[in-house]
Amino acid sequence: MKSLNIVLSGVGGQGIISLANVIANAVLESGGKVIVAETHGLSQRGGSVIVHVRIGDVEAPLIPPGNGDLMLSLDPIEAARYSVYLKKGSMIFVDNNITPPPLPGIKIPSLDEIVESLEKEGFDIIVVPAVDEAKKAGNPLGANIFLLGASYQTGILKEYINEEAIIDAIRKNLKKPEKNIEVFKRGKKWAEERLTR
Amino acid sequence: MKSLNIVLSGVGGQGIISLANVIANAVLESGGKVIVAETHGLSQRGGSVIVHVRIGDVEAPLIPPGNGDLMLSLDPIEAARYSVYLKKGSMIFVDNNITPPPLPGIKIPSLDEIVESLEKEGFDIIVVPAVDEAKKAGNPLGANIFLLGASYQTGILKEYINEEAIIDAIRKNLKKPEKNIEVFKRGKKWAEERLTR
Amino acid sequence: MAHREVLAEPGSRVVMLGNVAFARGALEYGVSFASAYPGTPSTEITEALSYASRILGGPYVEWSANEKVALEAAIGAALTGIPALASMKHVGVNVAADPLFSSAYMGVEGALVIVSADDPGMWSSQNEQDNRWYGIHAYIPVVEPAGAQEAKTAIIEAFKLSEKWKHPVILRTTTRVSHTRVIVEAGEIDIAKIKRKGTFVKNPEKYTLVPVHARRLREELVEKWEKISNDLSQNQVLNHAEGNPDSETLVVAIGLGYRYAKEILAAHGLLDNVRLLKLSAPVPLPKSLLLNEAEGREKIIFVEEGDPVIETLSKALFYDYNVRAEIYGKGTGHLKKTGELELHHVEKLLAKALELEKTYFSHAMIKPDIKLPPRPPVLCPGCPYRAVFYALRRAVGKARIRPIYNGDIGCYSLGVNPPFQMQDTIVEMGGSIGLANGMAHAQDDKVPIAIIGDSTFFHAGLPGLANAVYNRSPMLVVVLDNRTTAMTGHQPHPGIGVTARGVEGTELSIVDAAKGLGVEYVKVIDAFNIAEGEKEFYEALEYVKKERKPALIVAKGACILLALAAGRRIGVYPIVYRVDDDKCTACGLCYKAFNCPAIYSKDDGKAYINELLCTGCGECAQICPFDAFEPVDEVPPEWLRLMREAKPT
Amino acid sequence: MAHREVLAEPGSRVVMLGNVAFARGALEYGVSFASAYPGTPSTEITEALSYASRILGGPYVEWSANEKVALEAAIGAALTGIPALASMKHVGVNVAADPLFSSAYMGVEGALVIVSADDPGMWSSQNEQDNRWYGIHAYIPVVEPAGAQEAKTAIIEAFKLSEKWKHPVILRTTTRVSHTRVIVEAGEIDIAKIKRKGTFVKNPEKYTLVPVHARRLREELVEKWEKISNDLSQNQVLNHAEGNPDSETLVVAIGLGYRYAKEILAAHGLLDNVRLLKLSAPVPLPKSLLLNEAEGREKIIFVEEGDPVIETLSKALFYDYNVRAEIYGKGTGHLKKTGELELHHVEKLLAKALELEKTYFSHAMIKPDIKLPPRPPVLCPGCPYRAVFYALRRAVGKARIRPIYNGDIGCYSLGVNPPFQMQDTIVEMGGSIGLANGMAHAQDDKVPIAIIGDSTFFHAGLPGLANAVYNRSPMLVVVLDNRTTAMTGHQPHPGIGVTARGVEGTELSIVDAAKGLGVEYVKVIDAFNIAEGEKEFYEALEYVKKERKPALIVAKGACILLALAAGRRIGVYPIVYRVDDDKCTACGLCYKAFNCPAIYSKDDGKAYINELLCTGCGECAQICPFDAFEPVDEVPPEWLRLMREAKPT
Repeated sequence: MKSLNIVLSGVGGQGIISLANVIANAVLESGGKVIVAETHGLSQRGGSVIVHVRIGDVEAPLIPPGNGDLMLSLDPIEAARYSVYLKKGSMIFVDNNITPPPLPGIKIPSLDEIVESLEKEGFDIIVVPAVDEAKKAGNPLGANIFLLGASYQTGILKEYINEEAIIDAIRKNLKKPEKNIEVFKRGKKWAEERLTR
Repeated sequence: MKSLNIVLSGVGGQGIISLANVIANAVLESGGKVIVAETHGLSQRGGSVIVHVRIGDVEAPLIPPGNGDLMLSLDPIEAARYSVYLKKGSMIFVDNNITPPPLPGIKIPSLDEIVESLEKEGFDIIVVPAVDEAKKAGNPLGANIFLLGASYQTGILKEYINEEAIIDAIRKNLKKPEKNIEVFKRGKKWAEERLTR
Repeated sequence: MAHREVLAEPGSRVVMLGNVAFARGALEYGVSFASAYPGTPSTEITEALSYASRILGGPYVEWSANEKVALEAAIGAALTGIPALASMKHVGVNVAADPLFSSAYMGVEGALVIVSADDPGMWSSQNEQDNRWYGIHAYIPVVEPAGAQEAKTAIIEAFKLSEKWKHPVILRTTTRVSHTRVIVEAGEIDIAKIKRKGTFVKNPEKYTLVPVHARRLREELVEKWEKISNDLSQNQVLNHAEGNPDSETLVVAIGLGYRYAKEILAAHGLLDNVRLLKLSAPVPLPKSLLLNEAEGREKIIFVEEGDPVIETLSKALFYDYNVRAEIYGKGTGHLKKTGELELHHVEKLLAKALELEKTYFSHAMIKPDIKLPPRPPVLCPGCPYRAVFYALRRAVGKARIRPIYNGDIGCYSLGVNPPFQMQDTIVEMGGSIGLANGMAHAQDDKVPIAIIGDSTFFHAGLPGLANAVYNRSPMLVVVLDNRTTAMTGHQPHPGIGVTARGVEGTELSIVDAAKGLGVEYVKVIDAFNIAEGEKEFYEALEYVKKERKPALIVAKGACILLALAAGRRIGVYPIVYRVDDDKCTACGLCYKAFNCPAIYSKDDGKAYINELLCTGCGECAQICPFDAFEPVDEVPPEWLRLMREAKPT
Repeated sequence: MAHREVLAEPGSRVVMLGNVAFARGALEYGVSFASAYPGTPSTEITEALSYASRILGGPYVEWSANEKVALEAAIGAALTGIPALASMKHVGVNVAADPLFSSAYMGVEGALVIVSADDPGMWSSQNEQDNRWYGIHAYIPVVEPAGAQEAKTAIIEAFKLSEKWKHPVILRTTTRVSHTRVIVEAGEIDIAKIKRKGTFVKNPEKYTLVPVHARRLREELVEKWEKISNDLSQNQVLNHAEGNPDSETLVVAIGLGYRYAKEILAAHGLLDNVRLLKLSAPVPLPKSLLLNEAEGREKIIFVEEGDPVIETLSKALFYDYNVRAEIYGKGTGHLKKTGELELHHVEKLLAKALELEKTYFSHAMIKPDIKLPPRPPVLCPGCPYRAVFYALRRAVGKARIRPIYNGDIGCYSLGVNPPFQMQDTIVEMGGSIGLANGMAHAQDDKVPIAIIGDSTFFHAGLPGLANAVYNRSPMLVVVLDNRTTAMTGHQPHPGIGVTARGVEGTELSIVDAAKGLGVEYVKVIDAFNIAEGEKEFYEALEYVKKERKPALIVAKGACILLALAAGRRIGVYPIVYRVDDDKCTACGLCYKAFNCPAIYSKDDGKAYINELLCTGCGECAQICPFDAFEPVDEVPPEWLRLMREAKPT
């Protein structure tokens, strides 16, 4: 009954489903089992998006609230929104850019406020400059893969996914594969530097 | 639990529903209870038609097979077809004109064959020249009312319907009421002469 | 038909068709908006309301393009706060299913009653379906009157229920409720009420079913459902028990089933012996009433028309509440599941359950020993469709194609019978063009020819035609335009320009509609002109073969019954035809291959015309190879015009 | 989307969306005809088949005008003897309900599988409805895969079942089956099979549902139903029991419920302790299997997604057969009836029934103490609908009318949110025009404005529009023509002229269709031109007020995502806009009243544009009263053309 439950979150259009697909294919390449539950349709239009990735001995598509082991999020607000799906103490890799919902007259919390509230609940927040770093690497849409690289470095995924499998999955499933592989490696490197400090 | 069950039959367009409506209104005028179950829709297009008229202490719309007390029919074939609804020994008033179904290559039984087969089953068949007599009275569409007149003369309806009520019902519910009243009376007279011979 | 009795004097007792009693009940309640598409056995409800509207100036009544539009319009009206009625036959609810489901989520402001006229026994329908399932599926209560006797009361109660719960209510009637005439006592009609207009108050959280709202509304709906169930347990008008409270036997009699059960129990002198539970509002199941009545019984008998819907739900309920009785019903195989109920079926059920020995309604049937010819409904003498079928068949032969005749719902479905046999599929309203679309791409050895009526074209033909153009389906579409919805009794439709209220409407053109949807090959022919028809059908088929695209022909000619009626109104009458015995060769083409019901064969095989049946259409004169038919007098041009242009009033 | 993995090498293992696995299964079975109307969560099935058809040259695949036409076409295809698939979302089955019911009477020759993709939880739907009821109501078997893991197998079994019984089969999937990706092993595809054509053999006694045939078919249908029930009791692939045969507890796990039950039982180490009955073909209820497994148990637990359908039917069955167990399920209140199931809900049910103390999936939820703004989906930056809403609102103000905005299903439903709030009703596909029809006559203090998309117009708008012309409903119809079915992912439709197989189709014109249906006032506007829109809407509203008839305006402008994609293909890119700080007065109109998601407010209230989000539509430059917006470079005319004319490939 070994399993790893990953919550992916963000805003429609940020590449969450692509990220899930890369992870799933990497699990396949690594010889494992995987289930990915996606949100399609209306919510893609700039709405809040969550994708459930379940790896290992699992049957059902959705991670129950309080059962996720890890989150990768491309937006801090969405990270906070879907943190209910995580176990206490889980790691949350989140991009540092907030995309404000385009609703007139609403109050947007700051990154610090969000991080603080999550840390208070005992989560292990890693704020990642994924979008910025992906841009630097000439692949502004690669933030999702940068986050994957960063989280991979921590080792939490290693038991289920080989690094070569990720490289292979990127190659087979993404446009501009070489650029994305580069971004993945930068993500890893960033984490190595940042997290071992 | 006194009741009278009348089966009306014929071919779509012969005025069966009008006849039922006159009977029902006559029952109303006579202070009784009545239920009339009609066939509408497709079968009106020259098809076989049956209407159930139930008078007295009844609840349900349809006469069960073998339970009818009387039939008025504008076509001998249809009289035979729906005789399954009649009790043994019931009276059947039927016009003498057969309207052959317009199907290519079918065999049409003769009036005599039909009458014989019904008599063999113990029905009391009264063949009435209703269409012919109604024409003579200048009301070719009045055959239905002629049959009513003929059957009324036998007394079977009297317990439930007053003659004045029929006259009244014709007046209120049919076009050319005076001509139809005339036809009703002719029907009675015909029966008086024919049946008391 | 007018159904004038719908406006009977308050206090008077009149003979009324069940459907007219529904209309009367709606008026007495104060219905202010009524929409419908005609369909047996529902049509007379709206016909009667149409008559009332013309006399009283209200309510607003319309024949809609189809049942979906009718229900949408009624939902729109109900949201403005007035009571609305949408009437349709059972399969019409299929057409209207999409707004039906949504309506339960949104609720209503005024009241909304949806009549589903089911047709067990299929007197005039393509299938038998028990639309109480829709009530369960869509969470919409179902009122099911106990016969025509209760029609007026039941629709008033349905409106009250809808108003109270701000929820749509299905009124399920069946052929034997709708088309049964009984004596009805007329009540008061408040004319100001039926003429009133509503006002729309915005409430997007209720009326816009975007997911964020719909999720909340779903929760409320499921809660409301239980509350309505409780309410129905209390509704003594629709649901109540009678007879011996301590009987070991309970008869649960649903809708019309109550009449059957009651008459049989009365005949057997058992009315005071058993317990009889009348359920005229069975969905949602009035659980507490049912449990209360079921408790301690040894036998429970279910009498219902259609599927064993209430029996099934009740047994599930009984299971949960440990009611342990012997059950007798359709689900247990004690009552037949197909066709309509009759007294003897129900008596057999009761006799089995109650161990009755004598029977009153199950007499032996006497079948005279004679072979009777069938008498299916046929195309009327003078029907323009006969000429079209004839011309089309000749064109198909000439074009040397193998045809698939995709038929549809309307009088032309009678073309299935000999001699034409030119309806290979008849599925549902609009199915002609729809199936032809599939067959056009799924096979290529035959050419699909979709045959569809004018009213059906506007009802369900438009999207299918758009599809045929878009996906380039090689097929011929023949629109039989007889200027009315003929089969249901000559209602107008969008192609006629006459509305249900008798006020002027706009007349749509089938030709323009087809061209507007991109059909490149569109022609109109005179349905009564067989030579023209043959030529035009042939050319259209050649186009389809060559261009691999749809072609459409409108065959225009009035329903002969309409033409006759219009003629009577203005004193124009047809001239009947006769046979010239010298010319007739007894070939039989006219009474066999053409099969006009007014033409018979004499003993020598020569034709003769029954002048009582002849409508003077002149089709026979066109098809006779020997010119043996001739009118008995000069045919007035006015009559020829009526044959082409008559329409409903 | 292409979903290339649908053509994975035989023998390979690939990650596939449930819907793509359905497509793959259909191909492996040999499906030769597939029709659909897009709708979440069903769309990808047909997208994948469309891709396969383009590569392999078969099967025939089409996007139909609507689900009714799609099902009719598939019925037509199946009658020619080839296997056909019709796919739709749950509410699409409502649209297709009429042919659905008939199909059970007629049966099929090849095979016919109808996908109903239900959406519990309403991720992208106006309601939640459990379409297994349709199976029961219409006498059509329902196959319900146990998760995406079983998608491929289940659709193959559904086809086999259909072929064996010559009967349509509903494949009920749900969002979490369709939109879940799992590892699938690809089997062989026989290309000759999927490319084959059928041939139609006449059989009017089966295919023409006139009453005389339908009555016989009804009898046969009811008999067949029992036989299929027996067959499903034997079907070990779809329905089987596992675990301890002697357990006192039986878990009946239907469809996806099996995954929940299995994972929970595994976590609790109970897989070998209790008896687990997997039902992936629950309708008609496999009675003998169920009775066999239920016999002697003390507890029976039902796990199913949707309404307690199988639980209810099972309890009625148990009642008849004296099975006496304690039942736990939705019907007994042990499991919630709304929304979709999750592991913790099912664990709670099992914990209650099995008296489990420990839980593995029902952890306490951690909710950070911070107020988060909602993030509903919004109109994209550059969406032409934003400009239209803006122009329309101004015209309404100028015309001094009180509007009722009757909205519809499509991206424009997002207009319900602030700042526009210009969707007062959203009911179902086509409901805009339908409700406006009713409101036009039921009240007269406001003017109904029906807002409908291009794909929706061809899907369900035509009969409503015909009705509005016929019954003279004073209303404005605004057709938002963004050249695609945008919300479901940019499928083509009849107005585009591109078919699902990538071959040329015919492009229908909305303007011609409206004129063809008799609308006298029809205009086209450039959706991106706000001044023109305001003027034309104003004039149309004046016409409606004065003439008391419908007017229609087509606002044409491509979905900006389509334009961007088309531009990428040919190397044409938009020029983003920027704010001239000197001109900006911080009025906030652009980011508040106009609410473009690419425009933000700086701390001083002045606007700035996020250039990553800006699509260069230029709408902001039109609405700014101070001319503060300007493109950063010259806008290429080619881009302006794409904004108007881009369409799907």
